[in-house]
Amino acid sequence: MGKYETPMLDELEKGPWPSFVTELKKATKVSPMADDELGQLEKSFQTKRGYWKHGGIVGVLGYGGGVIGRYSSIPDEFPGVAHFHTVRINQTSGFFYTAEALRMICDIWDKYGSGLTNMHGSTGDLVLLGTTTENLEAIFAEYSSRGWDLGSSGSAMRTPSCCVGMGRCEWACIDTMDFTYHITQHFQDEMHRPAYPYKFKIKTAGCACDCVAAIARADLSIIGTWKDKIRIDQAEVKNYADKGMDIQGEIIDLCPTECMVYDGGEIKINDVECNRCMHCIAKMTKALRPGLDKGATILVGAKAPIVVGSLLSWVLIPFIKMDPPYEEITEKIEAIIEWWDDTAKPRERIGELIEVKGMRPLLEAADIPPVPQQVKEPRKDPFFFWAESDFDK
Amino acid sequence: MGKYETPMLDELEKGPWPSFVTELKKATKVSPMADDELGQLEKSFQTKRGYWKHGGIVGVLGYGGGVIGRYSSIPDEFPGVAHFHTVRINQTSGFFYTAEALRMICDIWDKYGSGLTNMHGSTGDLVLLGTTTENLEAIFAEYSSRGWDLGSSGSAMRTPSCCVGMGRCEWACIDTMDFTYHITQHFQDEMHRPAYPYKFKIKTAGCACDCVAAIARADLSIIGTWKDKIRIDQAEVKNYADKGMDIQGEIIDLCPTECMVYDGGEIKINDVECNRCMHCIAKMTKALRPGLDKGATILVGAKAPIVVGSLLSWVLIPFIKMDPPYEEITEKIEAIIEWWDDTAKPRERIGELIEVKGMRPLLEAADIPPVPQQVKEPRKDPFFFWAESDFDK
Amino acid sequence: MALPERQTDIGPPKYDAYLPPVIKENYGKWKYHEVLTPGTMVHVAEGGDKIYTVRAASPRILSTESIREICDLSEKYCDGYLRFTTRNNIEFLVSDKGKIDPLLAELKERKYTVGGIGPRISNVIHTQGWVHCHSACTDASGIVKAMMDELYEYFTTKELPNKVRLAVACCVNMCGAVHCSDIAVVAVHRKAPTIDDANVGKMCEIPTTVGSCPTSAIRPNPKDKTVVINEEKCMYCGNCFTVCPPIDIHRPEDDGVAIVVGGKISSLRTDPKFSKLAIPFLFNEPPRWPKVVDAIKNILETYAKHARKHERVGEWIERIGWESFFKLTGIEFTYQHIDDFTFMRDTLRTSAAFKF
Amino acid sequence: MALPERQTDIGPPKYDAYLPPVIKENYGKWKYHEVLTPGTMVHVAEGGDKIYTVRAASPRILSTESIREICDLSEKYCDGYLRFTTRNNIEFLVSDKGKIDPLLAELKERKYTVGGIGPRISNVIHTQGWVHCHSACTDASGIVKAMMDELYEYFTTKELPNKVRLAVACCVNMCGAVHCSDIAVVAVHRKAPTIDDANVGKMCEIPTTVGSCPTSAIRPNPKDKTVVINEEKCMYCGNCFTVCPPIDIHRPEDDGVAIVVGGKISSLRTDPKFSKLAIPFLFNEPPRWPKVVDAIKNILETYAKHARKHERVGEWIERIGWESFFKLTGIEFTYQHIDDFTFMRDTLRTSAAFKF
Ligand code: SRM
Ligand code: SRM
Ligand code: SRM
Ligand code: SRM
Ligand code: SF4
Ligand code: SF4
Ligand code: SF4
Ligand code: SF4
Ligand code: SF4
Ligand code: SF4
Ligand code: SF4
Ligand code: SF4
Repeated sequence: MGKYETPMLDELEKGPWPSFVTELKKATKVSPMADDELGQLEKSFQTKRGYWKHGGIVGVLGYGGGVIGRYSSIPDEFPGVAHFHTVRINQTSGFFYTAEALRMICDIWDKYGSGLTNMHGSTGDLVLLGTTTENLEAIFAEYSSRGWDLGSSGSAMRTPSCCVGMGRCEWACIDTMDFTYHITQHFQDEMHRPAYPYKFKIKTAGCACDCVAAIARADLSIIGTWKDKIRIDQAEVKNYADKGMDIQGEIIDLCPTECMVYDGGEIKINDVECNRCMHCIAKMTKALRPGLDKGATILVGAKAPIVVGSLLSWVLIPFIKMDPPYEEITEKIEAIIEWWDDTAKPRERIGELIEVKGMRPLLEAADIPPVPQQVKEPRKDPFFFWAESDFDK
Repeated sequence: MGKYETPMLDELEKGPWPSFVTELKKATKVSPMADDELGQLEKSFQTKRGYWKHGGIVGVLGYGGGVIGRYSSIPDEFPGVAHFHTVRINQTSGFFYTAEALRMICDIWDKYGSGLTNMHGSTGDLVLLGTTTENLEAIFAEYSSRGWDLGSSGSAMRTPSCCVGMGRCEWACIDTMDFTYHITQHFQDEMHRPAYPYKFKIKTAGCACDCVAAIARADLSIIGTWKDKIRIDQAEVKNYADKGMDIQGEIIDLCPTECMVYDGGEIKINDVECNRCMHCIAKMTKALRPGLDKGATILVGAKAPIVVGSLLSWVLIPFIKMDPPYEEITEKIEAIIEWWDDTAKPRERIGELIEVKGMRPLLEAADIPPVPQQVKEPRKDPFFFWAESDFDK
Repeated sequence: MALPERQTDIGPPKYDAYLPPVIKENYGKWKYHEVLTPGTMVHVAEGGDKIYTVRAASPRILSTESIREICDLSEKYCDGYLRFTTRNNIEFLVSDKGKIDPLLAELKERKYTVGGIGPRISNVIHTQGWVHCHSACTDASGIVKAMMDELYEYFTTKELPNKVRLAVACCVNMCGAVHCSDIAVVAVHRKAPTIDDANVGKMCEIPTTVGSCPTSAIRPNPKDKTVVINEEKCMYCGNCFTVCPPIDIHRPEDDGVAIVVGGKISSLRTDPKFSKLAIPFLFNEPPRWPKVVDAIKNILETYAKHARKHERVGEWIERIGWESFFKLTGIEFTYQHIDDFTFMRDTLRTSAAFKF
Repeated sequence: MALPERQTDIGPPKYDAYLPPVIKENYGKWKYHEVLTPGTMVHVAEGGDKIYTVRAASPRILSTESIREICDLSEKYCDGYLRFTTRNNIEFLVSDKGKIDPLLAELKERKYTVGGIGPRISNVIHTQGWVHCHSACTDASGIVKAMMDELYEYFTTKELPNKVRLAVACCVNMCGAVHCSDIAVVAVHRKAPTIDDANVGKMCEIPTTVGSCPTSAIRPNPKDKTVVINEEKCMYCGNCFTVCPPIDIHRPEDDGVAIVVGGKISSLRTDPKFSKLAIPFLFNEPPRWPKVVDAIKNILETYAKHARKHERVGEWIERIGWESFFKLTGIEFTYQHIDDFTFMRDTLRTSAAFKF
């Protein structure tokens, strides 16, 4: 038995799904902080409320982020969590690890922290859950000397993340992992020294499946796609049919653009009408593959609902090539961020700023032409602005 | 040749479509006002701008509306249109007339006005186009003594109007013409003495075809519908097939709810899933008919785009019976208007008010329960209000 | 000459006095209808009675002389009964089948335009324009005449995939149903109003004028007893001009019209839809607005060529996607097409799936 | 004990150091994959090489002890290679086919939960809750554990029409992807915050506090050096509490969660969608939130029963209509469901066509 009685939490050790309570208990072997975490959490369960205070700003020298300050509001009762800060370690692209690397991470964390982690945080970081202010410098020195840096927090470029992409997926139209590594390195200063109006997130998915939810939770969402024709292997089409797939019902009838036909033998696709939604490819992966002229769609603006409702990202650049050294895309991203950085009020995300200013200033600033792909439909109202430059034409 | 040279307008007497210029010219035989109207219009065509001034308030004794004051901004040049007011005569339900009645209307108008009309104005009135302030009382006496009243203008109940409905349409689920007559009589005072925050329009259509565009341009849109099953005459289904109709392609495949099947012989409808869109009935009128448990859907809020964009009306009451003497529906309409009248700022239409206040206060004021039929989809954001009364439950 | 005694609040005469006997008898008992030709149809009652309708176009502006002519025709062929449609056409209500052909013959002789029934273009909803409205930024009747001369056959004979509802609004007040039309024209300004400062103080209430601006582009200039317009914020709606005459929004050389498409009112198959911007600006070119007419014809004929049977313009566009609409029609996509007004959020594309 | 020398701005280590050799060799050259069981799949490269994946659930909160155990397993069966998914599952990357069954056996023995691949439920995206966040209005890990115990089979075996993505957000900041989830829980307050007036002056900047309120519900009370909240306007977002600690939004007895449904992130077939409100409120009932779990199960099973193959929850609801969703699930429709926020306009029904 631990330091505190935890009848309610104990209830959550029952049942087949892996239990976070068991994890908390395991950590008590490493650090007494975990005991107090457990005790305070039991109290939360009993009283139906949290006991954490607003974070004062804590961090490591020369960095403005990467650590979230957290203090118990009842430190007398639970002194072990009087300080209980989280440390965000920048994960690898695609969350690939070796046992060796993870053990090293654990060793250091056991030494300085609670023994608790989040694998991973919602933004992507490897999150170390609970340490004290005085340990922060040591933790940073230990990790950074071994090649691991802090992730990000505050009004900064946030830790970019991506889907597994070319690492283990046949549909990756772009190298999500390599690009994410590139862009993370490119924005090191902006990640570690918050100087933006607010947070800025970049997420990269290899195709329209969007396995990293880029379109829903990144200020800049990069999604792989192609421009030419879907590649078809008719022999495999036949195999699917032979194995009993209802190709008409499951594929053709669900194609949103009605651009496919199946005559019982072959599938034909009118690629001009295809919107590259990925449905047919996903459900017939042996027979259908993305085209070969690959690149990405760049979207901007997604965010959580505070204050005027959630946003999904909006298409900004329908197609851009994404080959190393990523010059064009990096320039575009810089131009986009520069416009936001110069124009936004404090705590204004880029999506919110676009809602206030309209798309035009951003398109002009980043030298992106207006194209119908940017809209679901054109405007409805007859109230539109004209610039002097429009009259010259 | 008329009083003025009108080379540009003359151009519009050419071509097969009936020419409004010819009408203007015909009117010059009746009144010299029409001459000046023609002359000023030619000048507008030449200079690409209008020459009308804002109306001062003009009208007939005891009425606050029904006449639109209009003055030329260049009366010295075109003295015949120095005053050129329009008189709105309340049309009949369904725009039915006899030759006798129309001739009477023409006779009086020739006597006092320009000889020009609009058959009809966009709201529905029979519009008499162009007279002087001093003639207004006479015009009113002549028409009203013969049983015709003025229509409406200003911040008032506007002249209600409707589709032909039971008068000549097999799909009318409600008696649009009779109800429009009833509601026009009911709101005489509100029509003639503007005392509302702004205009209020009622339009009534017999079915979802909405041949009077109620849903797009009436603050209160009444649209006929039914609750039970579509009536099917299978013999007529067969007739359509025999005559070569592609029932599968034209009807079944276009049914939005996929609730119809056709086996080559009979049509079967899963009426619970039918949303009563009218497509199948409209395209197979001999075979399919609306059900027998008829009534109307009441929607509110449509308006033109000034200031924050156009609105289409929103469903308020999914189904209400509409049989004479129309007690329940009349009470509901009164409650709806009363809420608006009590709550709106000047020049705030009911749709705009709902956007500011939300639907709830209106539903509560008019004693209408919240039902899913009122929404396309529930809210997205997690920011919703609670009233004390919600906690009692 | 003594005037007859006025009555008040009597409302319109009751409709039933104006119904032909066959309608009165079969009121609410109609069973089905058949479209016989593009301009004629018959409605058949439960009991077998029939009413024939002959529809003729009207320029909506009618002189009393023309109304009298219509009355004569209705007496000759329809026992004096007739009606107007909600789109301002004239409907002759013929009870006697034998009178249809003679009526059609006389209409032809008198150069009436018969048609507009079924899957084609009917009359164009439009409002006052330069004929009678101070707010007008184009002439409605003029554009309608010019376009219908060109689209004439789509009223009288040619079939389309479904009805195509056209409209013209002479300013952004949009007194017609432009905002939900298949193809429509709406007149727009493109520059901020000019101010006759000397008269503002005399003729306008400054607070009302400032308050009239939906974008808060107007601020008072108390020193000179006038107002100042921030041109960056002005979206040329003309509201200020309506409340304060010395503010002039008319700029004949810069004014013109926009073309909007894809609206729909009926609930058949798909929900009613707003019209959306297709062409942000074409100059006013009276008397025949050739570029406007061409643009409308191009859109109409692209629709006619590509849409499926029963598809309205908006349904067709939504099926193929707006990016295909711009491609097929060859219309240029501009900054103005991208919504930046109150409801831009729901019109921007939030999907990785679209056509190139 | 001397610390090693710190480095700055080095970024994360390059990913390629952590890729199994077969992945390195076939990077970007994968041809297809096959789902072998609900917890295993194989990816096959152009040249025929294969990588097997075994997926195991994780509570996301992992102790270093558990991470070490996972490391041991990965060394035993995967040459030390492993990864985590974007939904926080553990993926063992097996190069040697022969090691799959032994791995599965050992995972079973150690009570790991294997599954989550293909058309079923995967791990639940969730965030800190009472475990670590000051803003939390419920506990995320607790709800997740309670619901996944109940929905366990949908992770390990049972098929659904398509993937069903679940999420829990512990406050309206929504650090997960709740706003686009098939079924999700978001914690909400229902009453305006209370104010400890005595401390506001000491601890808060009044203008910042006033400015923090999105609905302008807060005004200063300079006399008493505090602020006043207009309860009518407050929508309980908690923003003021974040900037000013003496304002307390927590009301344990009135707090709880809402359930939202029908969101989607992928662009397959239909556009990504926001989740919409299904149930506006259920009380916090730790440790097992039985009503929340029941409600989610009801929605899930109604979907499983009625949706077509490949239809996501939101696609199913949009096909049948929200009115049918409420009918089929038996969920009560309330005032709270009707949008009255910034974008209500586009969510109200503007059509005469709907189901009763
Ligand atoms: C740790 C993490 C949740 C988790 O358990 O995974 C997290 C935790 C917090 N988020 Fe978050 N957010 C986390 C990912 C997100 C995401 C998802 C994402 O990044 O993909 C979102 C939604 C996307 C977005 O950015 O809009 C998110 C939207 C917010 C917001 C709302 C921002 C907005 O503009 O609407 C806030 C509020 C704020 O910034 O003041 C917020 C604020 C917070 C704070 C800092 C609130 C606070 O002061 O306590 C939380 C710190 C909790 C703690 O105890 O550490 N968090 N936050 C995630 C970061 C871990 C990581 O670095 O990997
Ligand atoms: C005559 C008519 C157009 C026509 O040629 O048919 C008309 C003409 C005027 N309308 Fe209208 N509106 C007419 C139907 C409409 C409609 C359509 C309808 O009623 O079905 C609308 C759109 C629906 C709506 O109400 O929103 C309409 C929306 C407006 C608006 C915008 C109102 C708004 O809330 O957005 C204004 C501006 C205003 O009220 O200040 C307006 C204002 C005006 C004024 C009074 C502007 C003015 O001060 O000059 C116009 C008088 C012109 C004149 O010379 O008589 N008119 N107006 C229509 C009335 C005839 C009749 O009584 O039958
Ligand atoms: C006479 C009139 C009603 C009146 O009270 O005056 C009328 C009469 C009929 N309409 Fe209509 N509609 C009339 C205006 C409308 C309007 C309003 C408008 O255009 O402003 C609409 C809504 C338009 C829209 O959706 O944008 C309208 C949408 C329909 C529809 C739906 C078409 C569709 O598929 O979306 C039908 C059904 C059909 O055509 O199959 C219909 C069908 C009919 C039928 C067949 C109904 C019947 O059984 O009698 C009538 C003859 C059809 C025809 O003209 O082709 N009527 N109809 C109106 C004639 C206007 C004109 O002169 O052309
Ligand atoms: C491993 C992972 C990527 C990663 O970098 O970690 C991944 C991997 C795969 N995804 Fe995914 N997806 C992963 C998160 C996602 C997400 C993001 C999320 O859930 O937050 C999405 C978007 C969800 C949404 O739309 O709401 C996602 C939507 C898809 C879809 C689209 C399904 C649909 O019909 O809408 C497919 C295609 C399919 O399943 O047919 C797909 C397909 C796949 C394939 C088959 C791709 C491939 O060929 O390798 C992979 C195995 C599928 C499986 O798990 O059933 N993946 N996938 C993520 C596993 C998370 C987990 O632990 O379960
Ligand atoms: S987003 Fe596309 S490329 Fe990336 S893992 Fe998912 S399916 Fe593969
Ligand atoms: S990717 Fe989507 S749109 Fe293209 S063919 Fe396949 S299912 Fe159709
Ligand atoms: S709205 Fe319906 S009832 Fe009225 S005329 Fe049109 S089709 Fe007939
Ligand atoms: S009325 Fe519409 S929804 Fe109902 S069966 Fe006919 S086509 Fe289908
Ligand atoms: S649309 Fe404008 S210009 Fe035309 S009648 Fe209406 S208010 Fe006048
Ligand atoms: S035209 Fe409209 S937007 Fe411009 S200043 Fe006047 S009222 Fe404001
Ligand atoms: S959702 Fe709210 S409570 Fe949960 S981690 Fe994010 S900020 Fe904290
Ligand atoms: S909880 Fe939100 S809405 Fe309520 S007063 Fe605080 S900031 Fe304003």
